[in-house]
Amino acid sequence: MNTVTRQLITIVAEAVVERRLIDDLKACGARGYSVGHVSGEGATGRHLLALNGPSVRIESVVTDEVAQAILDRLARDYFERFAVVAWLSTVQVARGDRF
Amino acid sequence: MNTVTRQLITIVAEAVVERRLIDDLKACGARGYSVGHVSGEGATGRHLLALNGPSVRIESVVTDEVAQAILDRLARDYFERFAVVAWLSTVQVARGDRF
Amino acid sequence: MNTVTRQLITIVAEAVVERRLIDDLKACGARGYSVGHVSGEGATGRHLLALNGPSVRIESVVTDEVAQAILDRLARDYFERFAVVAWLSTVQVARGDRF
Amino acid sequence: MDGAAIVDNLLSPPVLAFVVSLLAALLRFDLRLPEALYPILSSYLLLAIGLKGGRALADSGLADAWAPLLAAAGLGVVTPLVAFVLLRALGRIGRTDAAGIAAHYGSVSAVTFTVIVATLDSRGTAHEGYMAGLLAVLEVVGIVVAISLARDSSTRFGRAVGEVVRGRSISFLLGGIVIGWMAGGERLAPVDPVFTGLFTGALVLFLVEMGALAAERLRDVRTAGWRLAVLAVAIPLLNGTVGALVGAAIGLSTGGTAILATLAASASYIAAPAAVRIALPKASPGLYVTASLGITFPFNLVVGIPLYIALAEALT
Amino acid sequence: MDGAAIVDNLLSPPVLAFVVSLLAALLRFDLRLPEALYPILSSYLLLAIGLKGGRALADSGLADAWAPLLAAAGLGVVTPLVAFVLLRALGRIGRTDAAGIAAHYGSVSAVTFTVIVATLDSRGTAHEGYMAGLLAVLEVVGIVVAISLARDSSTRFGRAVGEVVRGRSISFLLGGIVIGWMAGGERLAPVDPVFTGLFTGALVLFLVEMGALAAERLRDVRTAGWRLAVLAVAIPLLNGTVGALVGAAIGLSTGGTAILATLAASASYIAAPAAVRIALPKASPGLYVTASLGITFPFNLVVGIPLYIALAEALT
Amino acid sequence: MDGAAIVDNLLSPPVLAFVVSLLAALLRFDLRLPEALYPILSSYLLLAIGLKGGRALADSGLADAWAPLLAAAGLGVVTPLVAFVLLRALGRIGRTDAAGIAAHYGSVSAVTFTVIVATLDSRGTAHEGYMAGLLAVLEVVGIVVAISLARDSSTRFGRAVGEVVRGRSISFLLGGIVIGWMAGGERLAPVDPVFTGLFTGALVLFLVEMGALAAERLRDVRTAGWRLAVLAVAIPLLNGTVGALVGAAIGLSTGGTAILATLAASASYIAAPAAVRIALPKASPGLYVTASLGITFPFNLVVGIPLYIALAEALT
Ligand SMILES: Nc1ncnc2c1ncn2[C@@H]1O[C@H](COP(=O)(O)O)[C@@H](O)[C@H]1O
Ligand SMILES: Nc1ncnc2c1ncn2[C@@H]1O[C@H](COP(=O)(O)O)[C@@H](O)[C@H]1O
Ligand SMILES: Nc1ncnc2c1ncn2[C@@H]1O[C@H](COP(=O)(O)O)[C@@H](O)[C@H]1O
Ligand code: NA
Ligand code: NA
Ligand code: NA
Repeated sequence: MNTVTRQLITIVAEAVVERRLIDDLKACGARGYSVGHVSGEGATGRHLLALNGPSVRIESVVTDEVAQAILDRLARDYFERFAVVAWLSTVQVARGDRF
Repeated sequence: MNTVTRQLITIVAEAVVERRLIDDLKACGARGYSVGHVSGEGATGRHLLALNGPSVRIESVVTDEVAQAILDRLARDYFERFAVVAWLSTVQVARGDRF
Repeated sequence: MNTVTRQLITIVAEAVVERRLIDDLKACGARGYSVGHVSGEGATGRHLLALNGPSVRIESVVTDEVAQAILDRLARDYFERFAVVAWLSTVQVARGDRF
Repeated sequence: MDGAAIVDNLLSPPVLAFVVSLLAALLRFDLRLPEALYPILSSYLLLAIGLKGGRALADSGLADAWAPLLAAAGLGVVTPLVAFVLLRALGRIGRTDAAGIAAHYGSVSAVTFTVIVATLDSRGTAHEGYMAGLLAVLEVVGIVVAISLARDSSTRFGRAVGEVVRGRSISFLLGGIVIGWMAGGERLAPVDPVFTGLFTGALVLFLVEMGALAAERLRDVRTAGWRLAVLAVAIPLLNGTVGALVGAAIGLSTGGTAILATLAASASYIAAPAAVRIALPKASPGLYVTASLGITFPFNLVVGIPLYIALAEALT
Repeated sequence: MDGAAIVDNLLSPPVLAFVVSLLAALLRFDLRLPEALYPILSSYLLLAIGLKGGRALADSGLADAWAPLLAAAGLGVVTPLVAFVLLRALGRIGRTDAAGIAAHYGSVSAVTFTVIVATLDSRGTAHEGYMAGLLAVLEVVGIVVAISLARDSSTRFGRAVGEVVRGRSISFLLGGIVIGWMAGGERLAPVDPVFTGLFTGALVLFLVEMGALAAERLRDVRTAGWRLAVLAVAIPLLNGTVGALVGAAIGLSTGGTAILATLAASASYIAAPAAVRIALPKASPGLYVTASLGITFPFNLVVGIPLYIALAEALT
Repeated sequence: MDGAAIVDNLLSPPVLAFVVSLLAALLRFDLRLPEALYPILSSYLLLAIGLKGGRALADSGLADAWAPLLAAAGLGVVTPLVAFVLLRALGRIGRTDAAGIAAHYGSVSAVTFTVIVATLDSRGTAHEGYMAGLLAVLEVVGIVVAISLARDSSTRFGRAVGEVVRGRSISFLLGGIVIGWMAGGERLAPVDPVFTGLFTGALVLFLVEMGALAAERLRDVRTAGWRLAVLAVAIPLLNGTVGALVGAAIGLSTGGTAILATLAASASYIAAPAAVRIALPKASPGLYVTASLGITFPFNLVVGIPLYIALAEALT
């Protein structure tokens, strides 16, 4: 099976931004994503945002350019306002044309 | 702690194939796996398969050969029929003999 | 967006150790983590521990040193006693000072 | 039947809940039940239906049930064939897709069954106790027949059948029947507050969710095409009539005849989509789910049920 | 009102469940409901309140409801302004944070509403059927007013309002009102075991969870400061008095006046936190959630409700 | 006791639901409850038991409860020792594993308690109100004693005990007792539809799930060995007899004696597995869960309960 290299971006975010984060992912060029639920702790207080529901963990396999665009968008619109954390890792996928 | 290199294969798949996908993972040589639930969007329509339950996100740490065998199996039996997406990434594990 | 390299440690563990595992993560220097729920199979029998609730999947982005310290702690206090599996992967993050 | 019967049906809390929720969803209000509640309600409703049926069986015995069971099996063969032929001939739909859709019409909707039972109960119309058993039979036979129509080498036929037969919905239905039948009426009294008292209210909650699900599917009708939309009304009317005629012919009561008509007319949207997805992965869910859940289900709930009751009253 | 009324209120199962659970949480006992139950109970309670209100409307008609609806809208404007001014002047709290907190006092707590209704019902005190409608109105207006006070360029105002109006809590409330109103009393009888019979018990379960949530927030009071703590008692007392005066002025019954006072006094901790988070992300949740859920909610439940009832009795 | 009592017990809806579900699971039918329902039902049942007990306490007072509480603590010491000695001597089981299993027999099964209470209630046999309190005491003492038997340096003993005492099952039980006791019978009337009316039905649903869980464990009996299988029947018989003798000796009613016997005989499969996993991680779950949930639990439900009732009738 031939594979190609792509970026996996994983975003953990407080519940209220789920909808708009997904809209922004798509606007940046992501063609697919998966969303799960997590709880956790970070710089923001632990239970403070839990009233609005569990955090979302969104992951999306994308090209380098799209990954970069998403990170830029997060930095511009999210990092300073919301409890959002993100990381990139390099992955191999089959059917490279789909991502 | 000494670590060795392995492959982490992550598979997101529509609910109905969970059972057989796990059987196939084992048949290809995976010795462990974890399953969580996600929702998401991709090439298939969004809500179309949700009636059958949330998608599964399966991950398994395996050797390179097993990872390759699983990808081949996915390409042969799943990619054209079901809503299934997969990616590989390189990970370090302790207790290499267990994976 | 400038990014820096960090380690992502992912731990899958039986339910009963969640609380103390998180305490240990923090003690080793992790400054954030996310917890989801999974089921799965490995060296331990499948359903044997499920009575105590679903397994947890904890992930934490940390520095190399912290990752190493966590792995050592797992090897010392967990691997031989509990159903616990862990792997490391290399990730890129923005805002490196937060991890 | 006249307009009053339809209005009366429409204002019954379960149907009203469905319609209000469907409209709310189209207006983008968030009237979705919490995720965890949907499977809880569906298991509960199936178990409650089974208990009720089993308890009735304990009173009346199985002696009279054989003819209806055979008739149900027969309907399980006829109704998907009717659907298949119409979909191929008038709907211009390919073999695999037609089989996939036909499986949905061959099988049944347990919720539609539940609503007709609740409706008959609220009118005080009696019906045979073993109808819940027919539900279980019909749920399986129709799917199997329709999938056979299109299976190819890649079809995992046995697996699909096995998964339907032992799946959650048949298991809860049969489990309820066995418990109800063995315990019998008197011993079940302490569980009546749960399995009888809460029944209609639980159905209302369930239909709140179904309204939102149907609304989502309704949006896809345009893509699915008007031919399919018309057939998704015509097939239940035809199959419902066949069911009513068969019910009357084998001597069912008015209530029983109305139920058999409704079963024949109804389309599955739980067991069938999963089975068809496994056995016929190339059939398009965009067609079969839209037809069964987006059109036939609302149609049966709002218009079909009073119609099948009227038909049963005319025939028995 | 005398001490007996407070003790009496305290020993009613819902309030008692809340207090026991709050104490248990402070003692670190694990009296948390299973995660899935919280959203189930909250949807159920809202739908049940709506049904009850809609059914009462079907009996009494909407003719008398216009003045109260206008009054509610007025309270939705006045109560957050009262809060905002006090928070700025006496609380020494910045503009954005003050607006964020004020939004919570402008909006309402559906659970507090539910408890006062259950209390009045258990005493046999009648109240107007359309109060559930006022709940829906107040839930929205107060949030909108308060957010307007502090919006800046980055505020996604329209989005926040849209999300509140079509959010789950308004949707279930309105959905229930419409279903109850269209079906009317008699047709709803089969669903009474669920929506009336289970009501108080479900409320008890819900308050078990609320106790644990309030205890968590109570721990943050020290960080939030004593000024805010005092205002989180003063604001509901002031707003509750305004509500009672308005209720009496527009001719509401004793029960209706007590409810309007409670609505005005109560602070939202479901719709408002989400809306404020979206519209005013820079307002600190550590302040607004602590005030509304950690202090005002327990205060209203234990002391406020008997007080507002006594006030209503004095004024009507 | 005769065969009729066993058949009668077997046909009661909760036991029947358990047996049907166990058989269904062995035949690989999917009669599993939706995941979210299990913790909801278990919290509900514990709270309901607690409320019932607390309410009875409010009527009768605690004056007579001291002897039974002491007796329960004594049983909490004796029953795990009996189990430990038998497992070591006859079962040829290692120290750590024997202690792990003994902890399960020292603690209690709340569901078995619930079934005996429901059985006595349905027969109209009275019992003391404070038995729910004994359940809470026994749940803890037995675990603590057994874990002490095998603790080594790595055992986090305090942590394990703390987690059991403040864990969900004790918390809900005690929470219910406190609420029931403070509110008293009359004030609890509005919550009766939930906490009394739904009780047996909820128990039936819960036992549907327990049947599937027991079936899974039953499959491991072969691996666990026949010695353990025999002891998993002998230990409850022995401990149940001790419990009945103690109950009669301290002057409990027939119902109370039957309950104490059942508590002594029952094995925990919720609190104990978690506590043992933490305190004795090297004890094998394959042994203790199989014994307690795979054998003792079904045995007590189907054969033990009618036996302990007969014993209590003979002794009191
Ligand atoms: N280092 C980390 N590794 C994994 N998840 C994290 C980390 N830091 C924060 N998170 C997650 O991101 C959420 C928001 O983080 P924060 O904005 O730091 O409060 C937390 O609740 C965690 O679920
Ligand atoms: N690029 C992607 N990144 C992450 N998850 C994806 C991606 N594409 C698809 N998925 C997931 O895989 C499921 C099936 O995808 P598809 O077969 O493209 O419809 C979707 O519902 C998503 O949950
Ligand atoms: N190779 C693996 N890949 C992913 N998850 C695993 C793997 N092995 C074990 N697990 C997870 O870790 C849990 C405990 O594993 P074990 O200690 O091997 O029983 C399992 O239940 C799985 O959820
Ligand atoms: Na049909
Ligand atoms: Na207010
Ligand atoms: Na015991």
